[in-house]
Parts: sequence; structure tokens; C-alpha cells
Amino acid sequence: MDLAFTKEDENFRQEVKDFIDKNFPQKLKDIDKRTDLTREDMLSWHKVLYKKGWIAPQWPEEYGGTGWNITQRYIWDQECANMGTTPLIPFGLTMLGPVIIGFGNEDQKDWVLKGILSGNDWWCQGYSESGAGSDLASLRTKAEKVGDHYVVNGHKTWTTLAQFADWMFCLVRTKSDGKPQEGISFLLIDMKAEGIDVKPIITLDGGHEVNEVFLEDVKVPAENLVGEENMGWTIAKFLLGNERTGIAGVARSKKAIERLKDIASSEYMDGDNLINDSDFNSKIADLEVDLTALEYTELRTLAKESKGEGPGAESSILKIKGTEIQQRITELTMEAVGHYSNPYLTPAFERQGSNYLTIGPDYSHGVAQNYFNTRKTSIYGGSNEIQKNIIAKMVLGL
Amino acid sequence: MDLAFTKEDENFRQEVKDFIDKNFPQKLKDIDKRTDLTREDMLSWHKVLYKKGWIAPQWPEEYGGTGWNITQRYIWDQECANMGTTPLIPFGLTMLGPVIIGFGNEDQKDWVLKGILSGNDWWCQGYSESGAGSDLASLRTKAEKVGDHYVVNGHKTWTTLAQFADWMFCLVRTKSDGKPQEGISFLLIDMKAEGIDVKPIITLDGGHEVNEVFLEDVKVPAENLVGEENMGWTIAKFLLGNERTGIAGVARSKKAIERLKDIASSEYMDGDNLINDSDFNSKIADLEVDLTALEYTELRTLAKESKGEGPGAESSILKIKGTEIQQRITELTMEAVGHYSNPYLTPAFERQGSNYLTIGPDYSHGVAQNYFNTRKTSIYGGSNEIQKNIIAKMVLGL
Amino acid sequence: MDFSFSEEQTLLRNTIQSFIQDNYDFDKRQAIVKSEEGMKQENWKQFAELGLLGLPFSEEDGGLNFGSVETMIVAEEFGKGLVVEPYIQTVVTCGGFLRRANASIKEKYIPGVISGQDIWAFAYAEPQGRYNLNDLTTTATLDGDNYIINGYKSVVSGGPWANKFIVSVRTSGDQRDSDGVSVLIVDKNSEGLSIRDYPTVDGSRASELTLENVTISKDELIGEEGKGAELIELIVDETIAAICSEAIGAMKVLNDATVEYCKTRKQFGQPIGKFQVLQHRMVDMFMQYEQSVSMTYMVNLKLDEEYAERRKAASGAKVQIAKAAKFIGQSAVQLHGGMGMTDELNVGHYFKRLSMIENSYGNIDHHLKKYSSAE
Amino acid sequence: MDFSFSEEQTLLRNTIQSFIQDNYDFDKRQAIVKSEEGMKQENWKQFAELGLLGLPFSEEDGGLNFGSVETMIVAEEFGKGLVVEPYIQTVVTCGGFLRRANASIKEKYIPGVISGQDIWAFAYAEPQGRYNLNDLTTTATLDGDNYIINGYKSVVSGGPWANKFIVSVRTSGDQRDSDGVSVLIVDKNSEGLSIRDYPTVDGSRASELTLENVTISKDELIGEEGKGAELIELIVDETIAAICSEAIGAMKVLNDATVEYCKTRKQFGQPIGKFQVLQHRMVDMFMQYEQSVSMTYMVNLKLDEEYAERRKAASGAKVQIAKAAKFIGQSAVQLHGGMGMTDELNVGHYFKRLSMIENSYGNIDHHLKKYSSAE
Repeated sequence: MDLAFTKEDENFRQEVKDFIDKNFPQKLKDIDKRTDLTREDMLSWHKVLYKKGWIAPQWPEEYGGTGWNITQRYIWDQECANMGTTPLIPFGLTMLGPVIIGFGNEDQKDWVLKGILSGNDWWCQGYSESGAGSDLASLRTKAEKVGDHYVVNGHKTWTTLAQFADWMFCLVRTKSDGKPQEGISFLLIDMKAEGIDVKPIITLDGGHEVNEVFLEDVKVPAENLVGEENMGWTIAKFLLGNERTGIAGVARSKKAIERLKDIASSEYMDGDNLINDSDFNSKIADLEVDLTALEYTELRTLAKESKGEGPGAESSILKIKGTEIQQRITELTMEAVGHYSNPYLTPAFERQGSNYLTIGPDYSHGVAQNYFNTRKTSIYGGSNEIQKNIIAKMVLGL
Repeated sequence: MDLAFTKEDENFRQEVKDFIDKNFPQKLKDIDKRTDLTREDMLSWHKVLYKKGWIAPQWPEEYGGTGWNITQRYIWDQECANMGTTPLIPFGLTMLGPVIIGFGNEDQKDWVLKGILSGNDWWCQGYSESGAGSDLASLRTKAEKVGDHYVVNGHKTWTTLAQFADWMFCLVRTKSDGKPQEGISFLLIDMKAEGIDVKPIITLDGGHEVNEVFLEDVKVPAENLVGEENMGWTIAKFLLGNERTGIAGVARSKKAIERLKDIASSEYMDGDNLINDSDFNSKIADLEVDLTALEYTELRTLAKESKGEGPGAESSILKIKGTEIQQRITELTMEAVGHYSNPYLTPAFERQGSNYLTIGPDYSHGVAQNYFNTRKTSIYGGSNEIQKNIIAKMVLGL
Repeated sequence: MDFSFSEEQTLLRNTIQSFIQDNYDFDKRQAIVKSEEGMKQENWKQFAELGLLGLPFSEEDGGLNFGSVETMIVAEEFGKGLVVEPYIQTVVTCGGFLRRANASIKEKYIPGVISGQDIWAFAYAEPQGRYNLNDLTTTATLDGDNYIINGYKSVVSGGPWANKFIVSVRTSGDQRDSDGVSVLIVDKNSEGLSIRDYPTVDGSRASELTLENVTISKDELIGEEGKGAELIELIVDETIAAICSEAIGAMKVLNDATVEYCKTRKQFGQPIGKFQVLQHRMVDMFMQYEQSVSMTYMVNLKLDEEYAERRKAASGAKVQIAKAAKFIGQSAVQLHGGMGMTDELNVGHYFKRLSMIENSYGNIDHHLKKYSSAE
Repeated sequence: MDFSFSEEQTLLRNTIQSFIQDNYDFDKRQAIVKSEEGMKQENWKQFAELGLLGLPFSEEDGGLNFGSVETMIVAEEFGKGLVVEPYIQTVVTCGGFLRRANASIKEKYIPGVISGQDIWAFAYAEPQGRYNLNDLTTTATLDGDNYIINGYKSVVSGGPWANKFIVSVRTSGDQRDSDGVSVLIVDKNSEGLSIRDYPTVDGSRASELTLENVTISKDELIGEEGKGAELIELIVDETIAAICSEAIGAMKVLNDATVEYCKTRKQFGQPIGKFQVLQHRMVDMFMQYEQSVSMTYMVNLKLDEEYAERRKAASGAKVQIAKAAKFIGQSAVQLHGGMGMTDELNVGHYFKRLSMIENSYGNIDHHLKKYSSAE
């Protein structure tokens, strides 16, 4: 047992810092964080990392991974968060990539992984349906085999950033008798195919992140099936397990707490800074302790993983605690800015001729929206209640 | 809507105060609260109130109640708590009394109610069994009708203060087929009857409050059946509803918070009194707010009741919130005394020749035991989980 | 003690309920929120016709002389409809100041409130002041018969709709002294007053006010110069009582909607309301609501008590309501799943309004401190 | 970074587990607790034979030169058995002082610790001091070659079993100054020292110490006069790390027992572990446990870091462990129902021990404050 970083680790950290410092796109630094990013903005950092060969640390080296050990991956995450790099779009890198590596055929490994690594293909996730939220197995979008094609009909929802996507990996029903889990298949669908219609869902914070995707007689070549027909459930579960690991977001939460402390150091209360209020301070400290515990819980999980154990149901802990902490940070941040959490300042408002940036301190902009938006984290990706069911069953044997 | 006390209310309050002041037994004031009270001590205040006619405010006047309205009952509870009177034993007054009034025959009304009012009969409650905790309906103690007697065989547990009891009201199984709720009867059993054996259960705080009661071929006259045979379930539920109302303990929790504040005003932290610590203070204030809300929730429930509505499942709220608050008070009190929550000081220890009363401040004695003991409140009387099931079903219709 | 409503009060409640039913279903509410103006003048006229704008004023002043229980009823029902028109701001808060002012101010201004001609807003907050009502850098100095006001007021709720403002200023003393606080009436068209309007996250509107040598007659002073702190605290407590009433209305809608949704929405082959964990969560929501109702009744009935008792009632109620608002709001969204996150469903909008109520006129920590210092 | 245990460490864990299995099942433990002495000398001898009493001492001093991870393993396994013998007090706390003392003190005292001949206790708390280690009214004044000590020490854990005490005293400065704190060794038989022993609620023993002109040689000073505060804080942090380790052992037993009980105990026709609300409660217990394990590993690996990092590690761990101890302890009792309330079942005893750990060497509030001030 040992927490020390070796000389090599420290060298690696320096290399990472230097690289980010020199190569993180200037435009992303300048962009007002409150403005919606364009598709190209979102991909610009991805492309830099691709060129460097650092785009997929979590993949095996032979498929384009970095070959980093867990300490190096930990350092990488830390420095990315410290230096405020834009998060990468996870659908290809974190979700689909490992699925293709584990279940795809050689041909799929070739074109899908390449497209993900290069950033040429933007993927979205076709899992949820309006009748099937956390209960994935009850999905109804149907795929019928007709010659060398599947014909897909149905409706997906909560599809994040589908408005930008080139491709969708999609769970479809290929058999309707038997147990609901048994008739599901995993298809790769071209978003430009005829019969696909994407409609925005506006969320309560006013943002457009998620969509409905309607599929009407969409033709999908049979070679776009991943794994065997009707083994989609196995793949879906594998994918959800991977999704949960990334979701803890420890390094970014650390950064968000730093920001919260900065805000509390700027805000006043009875003539003193808010950060000096014992009650507020205790709440921050409590949050930091919880996050530190999560950090080490994640490290312990990664260490197990690197020995070939897991990720088991323990990764559900990371999802639950990670999202709880993210939500509490947004809550406390909203509390910190006081009255200035009220203004609803959007670019649209600015376009009406008012310079919204001059209302309230900079750091207050969007904190309420962020609080509202972050409520999703305990719902999406398998609600936290579902995660607890998984732990109860898989870990405690209840 | 109006919270004001009328002139008559204020006169009544003065009368109550004067009465308690003059008549609360001197011996009970002197008795060290940490010493186990004797049976006679426990009954002494009861007997004073009986003489005055104030022993059963919650009963209808015709059966010996006081005829007070809800405001007067509220004032009475407040003043008893303020003046620190010893709580009355609830088994006869709060639990059995209303059952006999509602379900008993004339003969039972006569002897049972008289014995309760006068304090001559000490009752205990024969509900729980080791196989049937919160799941009362699964009880197995059996009563067989043999001529003009029932012969009872079985085992009751968690029977509070059975060591002092003259009588036990007892749920027994009189029919074993059909739904489990349908074969239960409500019997009055003489604790001096042959075949009854009471064995103490020592709780984790070291106290002896609860017991096991073994019944072997106990003969119970058939006239001791309350209501009809096999209607015990209806009676049991009626009784549990009444039990919950009293359990909120608002006035006594108020007193306990006063005591907590006194302790926090005597304890030191970094040279100042603990009461001046913002974090600790906020915790007390938070508790007081919760208790005030509960006080008005109880008053609203009583007001409804006095109009003939309820007590419905709403009384489960009083049980849940009341016990949560009681538990938090004991928790904070333990926190307040700091290191001196550790000593385990008992009369037994004193009998070994050491004057335990001189270890730590007076107010620290027994606070940890009290904390441990109070954990029972969320378990007994229908666990708080069961109460929530009741609200979900009865109030929310889930 | 009595917890029942009079017939007259029940009638009042029915009136508001009919108004909401007819004019304020969720779609209509959203249309109002998204409109250019952000409120509906027609509704305001109807409030006047129904007598609501004169509720707390004495008969002498042309009002109905109703008490806090009636205000509670109106606010609670408005809370159920997520009404955005600035009733509390104009009638409860600014009306609270006006009805305690001298005869000439009453005469000058109260008729305009009751008739619906004027809309008022209370400009008290300042960027450095947080929830401390006496932390004021906005100053007014007497110059002959006029006050000259300089300063900045932030997040004035309902500001864009108001043509009159009540402004708290410092006329003497240090930045946070309670002595030296005064209350002035400022007209929207005053020279030197610049106003910047914006929408708020809960569908309402607010303004930033900059005051540069705004000059008003000294007759526009409410109460005694320098002695405004007590009055402000009293009226803020009355406002808190009204906001708590609004909150329990909103909570009730959210709780009912959540129970209803869980009874119909199916997952894993059964209504999700059959899952015990969700049942207990809804029970906790219900208990939080009941406790909030209790505190709301209590504060509305204790507004006329002596200071310490009123202080504990108001701060205690605000603490309970804020905790419940957070818990019920978050839980309702969570139990509605993805649907709870959408702009389309009403649930998120109740959640947003409750979230803003949480911190308005002081958050939990602020009121816990006020509670314990009020012995 | 590496989170695996070496073979040697696993061997050590197995050794302790065997000891617990053979000598410390619950009945045996209760017999020890209820005995006149309250601990078992035979066990202490066995600790010595197993080398446990020499664990942290350098080989030069006759010890095994093991680090905090080994101490963690021992304490964790002792926690599973609810071991009452004062291992942490003697070896970790007092041993921590001794191994940092000068050569002559080392030589004089360490062999007695390692051989099991001496039992030590740390007398630091005072009635007014709460968790502030520097809040001392017990004084020592130098008189020629002797210190003369006067004062009162409260709730000295393991006091009745100790024949040597390490006592924190004030040799100069004001009551709460960090300068002027010194650390002295006091023999049980010193004249002027009176000791009152009593049992504690968690099955251990403690003492009150009154010191009236207790005179000891100035050679019994550990470290420099007046400079003891830093050393004390360091050793208290090491003690906290060991207590956290003990706590995760106790939590593990409680969690396992609760899951097991809920699988077998039936109500309403099924094992109560089938009720979703209880399942999620047990999941929360499990998560609290995992988070506690993480913090315990962390603090044990960070004891040698620079001050701010060690401070955050120790206070952070204590906060997490205290929260988990409360939650797991209370939940285990609740889920065991009436049985959890009995003296007869082990559950209540783990709950009691965990409750005392919650506040020992500082409660949650204390450590949250220390955490945030350690930037």
C-alpha cells in the first residue's frame, strides 16, 4: 500500500501539463462558457488529442489506447480538470468503443473505432424510450430483418446531443416472445438514413441537450448488427457498467468546489466574506470530505479493475455518490450567490439588446440553470434508485 | 383561525400550575432521576390526579374524563412538561381505556375502567411475539375455549414494565384457518394466574424495562374476552391508532431541548460556551423548528379529532416525527456533554462503594444510556417503516 | 385555539380557485410568462374587481380590512397556479408600508393600489448586503425639502411592472447599523433613476436600479427618518408569511402530481408507485408538506405577537418551508424521471419557483441564526 | 499508487483473525467486560508473544519497525472483535510518544511496553477543554530538577489498567496557547496522584486523575519543554488513524450481521430483506462503509505528509468515520428491531462502541472546523 507518486509519475504529470498548456485550443479558452458550443468547438480539443494519440486512455493499446497505468490515468484526469479542459463527448469513447472492442467483428472494429478516435463520427445513444425509462428491457422499437437489411420502426427519447450526431448505437427489439431481455439487439444506425427525425426536448433550465428520435421504416444494413441477434441485453449491461465508472467525475467536482470557494470568498455576509461563515464553511468541508472519500473509492475500484476484477456492481457506488456530490455542489453554489441566482440571463436575452453580462457578478451567471440541469444526473444513466437495486442484488445478495 | 388563549384558558392554566405546584409528590421531586423508580413511586402522582379527577383527560366525561377541550388539554400537557411531572403509565389510561369504552361490555366498563382510574390495577400490553414484531397478524399465542374458560399457551415479548403489572391485555389466536387477521381475539389476563412466568430482557443501555411473558395453560375466564371472539384485529388497530397520538411527546421534547440548551450553556469550547458555537446553535434551532412544526401538526390533528374526524392515518406522522425528534435530542445531548458521555455510572456501581455522582457534571449522567435507550422509539409501537407503509396506503392511496 | 376557516374565508378561497381554473391553467400561465410583458394586465384588473388588491387595507382607506389569514388563502391558491402577477410585492409588501404611513401618503397612494392603477415593488437588496436588511450603501441626504438618493438596488422582484418603488436607504449611521435606516417612495419616472429589467429563472421578472442624485420630496418618507429598520423587519415578516403560504400551495400541487404520476407510470410491469422506496419518499414529501402547513398557519397567526415570538415564528416558518421546498421540489423531479426534467411539463416550473422561494428573504442558515438570536 | 497488501501484511491479518476466533467470540468478550478487572491479562501476554506490542518501534528499540498499514490491520481486526484491551492507548498513542522521546526514556520504558509488563494511558482531556488539545489548566512548574504537577484530567481511556501515564500539561503561556504545552510521564504510584476508576458505556474502563503537587524528575519530559503541542497533535492524528481502522472493522461486522439477519428474519410472509426500503438502507450502510474504508486507507497512508495534508487526511477521515458510525450503528439496531435493543445480542455492543468512537478525539463539528482551517 502506497500513495506516493514515482519520479516517472511526476515527469508524466509535467508532460501532461505542458501539453495541455500549449495545445488546448485558444478558442475554447475564450468562449464564454454560458454560450452554447458549436459542434466544431466541441470537437476541436478531441482532434488535438487524437493527433497526440491521447484520445482514448481507457482503451487497450492495440486499439489506439495510451497504455497508461491507473496512476497515469488518474494524473491525466486531475490535470485536465485543473486546467479546465472541455469534457470530451463520451458516447463513442466511453460507451461504444469498449462495446465494439468486446463484441464487434473485425470490420466493425476497423471503421467504428477509427471514426471514434479521429472524431469524424459523432455517436449518440439510442437506449431510452418514453415507455421504458429505467426499465430498459421493456423497449419497443422494432427491427425486422428484410433480406440483407433491418427495417427499424419506433421512437427513442432523452437522446443527448442527437442534433449533432452522425451515428446512433441503438437497442432494438428483434423478437417479441420470450423474456423481454431475450429479444433485444444492438444496431449501428446512420443518422442520415431516410426515415429518421430528430426533435429537440427543452429541459427545465431552458437548454437543448436532449432529443426525441423518431424512426420510420429506417433501413439498416445487416452488417451493422453488433454481436449476435438477440444478444443486445448482454451488450447493453456491459455498456451501462462502463458508463457508470466515468460518471463519478471526481476531478471536475474538485474543480467545481474550488470555484465555489472562490465565489464564497467574493460574496459578503454581514460585512465579512461568506467563506468565513462557520455554517457555510462546514458545508463545504463536509462536501470535500465526501468527495475525497469518493476519490479513493474510485481509485480502489480502478486498482481492482487493473487486476482484471470488475468493474462489478461496485461501480454503482461511483455513480450514486458522484452524482449526489455534483448536485450538492450546484446547490451550494446557488446558495452562495444569494439574490443573483434569480436572473435568467441567456444569449437570447442579449440578442434582445440588453447586455446581460453586466447584471450581477460574472460567477453568478447560469448557476441556477446549472443547479436545475444537474438534477438529471440522478435520473439518467440508470436512476440512482436503480443503482441501489443493483447493489442490493449483486453485492449484498438481497 | 385563532391561536389566542381566552381569559378562561389563562385562568385554567393558573389553576393547573397551582395544583401541580402544591400536589406533585415531594418524594418524586427528590428522587434522583437516574435511579429506577419503584412501583409505588411511579403510581404516587397517578393517585393524586385520581383524587382530583384529572387522571384521564382523553376519556369521555361520563367514564371519568375531565371534559376539557383541546386547548385545555394542550395547556395541561404543557404545564406538566414545564413543571417536570413524572409521566403516567400509559397502558391503562391511553391504550386499554379507550378500547374498553369502545368495545367492552357494561361489566368490563365497570371494573376495568375503575381499576385504571384509581391506579389499583397496573396493566401491561401483550401484543408482540418473537416471531411477530411489526407483523402483528402473524402472532401464535393460542387461546382454546374449554367450557367457560380460555386456555392460553404462548409467549409474548417486549412487554414493557410487565414486572409490575397486575393485568395484561393480550392478543391471542382463537382460529388458525382463514386470513391471519381474522382469527385474533382480545383477552384480559390476570398476571397472578397460574402458568404465567415473567422474565426480564436487559436492553443495551443496561436497563430493565421490557420482559418476556411465558404463558403455559393459563386459564382465563370467558367473560374476560373483549368484544366478540375473532374481532381482536379491529380492536388492535384501534388501540395502535390511539397509541400513536400520545407518542409525539411534544411538551416533553420542548423541556428536553431546554435542558439541552442549559447543558450547552454550561459546557465550554475554546474558552466560550458551547451554546455560542454557530454550528451547534444551528442544530438546536433546526430541532426547535421541527418540534414547533410538529406541535402545530398535533394541534391540527387534535382539532380534527375534536370534530369527530380521525385519528386517521395522519397520527402516524406524529409517531414518526415525534420519535425522530426525541432521538435527535438525545443525540445532541450526548454530543453536548463531550467526553463525559463515556462513563457508565449506575447505582450498581455506587453500591460497589464509589460515589459515581461526583464523576463529571450532574447533567452528564445517563445521557449516553438515554441515547441508546431512545433508539427503541422508532422500533416499538409499530416501527417507523411500518408507519410510513400505513401513510402510503391509507393517505396517499398507493 | 381554533384551526377552522370561517364561511367568508372559504368563499374567498373558492373565488380564487375559480379564477385560477378559468384563467391560469398551465398553458395559459406559460403564455403569460413568455409574453413580451411577462404578466397580464387583464388579470390585474380582475384582481381589482374581485377586491383582492384592497384586502389588507382598512375600510377607512377603501379596503376590506382583512387579516393575515385571508392573505394566506389568496397566496396559497396563487401558489397552486404559479401566478406571476406581483400580488405579494404590491399588496402585502408595499401595501404593508403604505397602510402604516401617514394620512397624506395613504390618501395619495392607497387608492391607486386598490383600483389596480399602480403596481409597486420593494427595492431593498444590495449586492453586498445579502439577507441583512440593514446592510445599506444606498444613501439619502436631506437637502432642504428634498431627499437626494444615491445608490444601487439589486434583483427588485416585479420591478419591470412597477411604476412606484419603495426603497430602503441609509440616512445616517454606519453601513450595517439598524439606526439610520429610512423608507422612501420613489416614482419610476424620477430623474436619475435608471432601471434594467430582466426575466428570472422562475418565470417572473426583476430589475436592477441605479439611483444617481434622485431627488424626491421629503413627504415621500414612510415612518420616521432613521427609524425604518423595525418597520422593514415587520413587513418582511409579513411578506415571509405570504411567501410561505404561496409555497404550500405549490407544494400541494407537486405532491399530488407526483402521487398521481406514480400511480399511472409503469416500469418493470407495475406502477412505480408500488415500489416501497418511492412510496416512502412520497410519504416523506407528504410529511414535509404537513409540517409546512403547520408552520404557515402558525406564522400567519403570530404576526401581531411581540417581537421575539414573531421573529421565531417567521424565521422558523421560513426554515421549514425552505427545507420542504427543496425536498419536495427535488423529489418531484426525481420521481417524474426524465419527464420531470422537461420544460414542457409543469413539474419543473413548480420546482423552479420553490427553489427561488428557498432563498428569498433569507435562506435556511440566515433564518436559523435569526431564530436562535431571538430569545 | 498501490492499494494491495503485502504477503507479510496478509499474514499479520490472519494471525489476528485467528486470535479473535480463538479468544474473542462475543461470549468470551462479554465475560471479560463483566469481570472485576475488565480486561484479560492473558490476552495482553499473547499480544506480547505475537509481537504486536512491539509493532511500531524501531528494531534498535527492540520492535518490529512496522508502519501505519500494519497498525491499521491490527486495529481493524480488533475492531471486528470489539477487543477492549488497551492496545491503541498503549502501543499507538503512548508508544507514539515514547518512540519519539530521547534515548534514555526510550531505553527506560520501551522494553516494558514490548514485553507487556507495562500498560500506558494518555491523560490529555480536561473538563473545560473539550476537544481542544491545548486547552489546559493542569500545570507543571520546574522546581530544581523536578516538575511539580497540579490539575485534573478527565475520562482517561484505559486508565484503570495503566501503571504509567503520559500527561499533557501547561508549563507556560495562557490557557489555550499552543506554546507552553509539555508532555510528561507520570507513574501510577506517584504521591499526590489520585485515581478514580469507572466502567464506560462501550465496555471499556476509564479514570479521573487528580494531581496535587505530583513531583517527578525533569528527565520524564518528552520532547522539549513548552513545545509539546505539535507532537501531541501528530500523535493524536496517528491515534485517529488507528481508531478509524478499528471503526471500519466494527462497521463490517454490523453490516454483515444486518444483511444476514434480514435474509433470515421473516415478517409478512417473507424475509424482511425483500423489502425495498430496507434493501436501500443496507445499500446506504454499505456505501458508508466503503467510503469509510477509503478514508481509513488514505489517512493511514498520509500520516507522514506535511502538516496541511495530514491535517485534512486525519480530520477528513474522522468526519467520514463518525458519520458512518452513527448511520451504520443506528441502522443496524433499527433493522434488527427489538433484538437490536437487547444486551444479549452483539449488535447493540458494536453500536455502543461506534457511538463512542464518533466523538472520541473530536466530533464531526470539531473536525470540520479543523479541516477547513488547514489550507
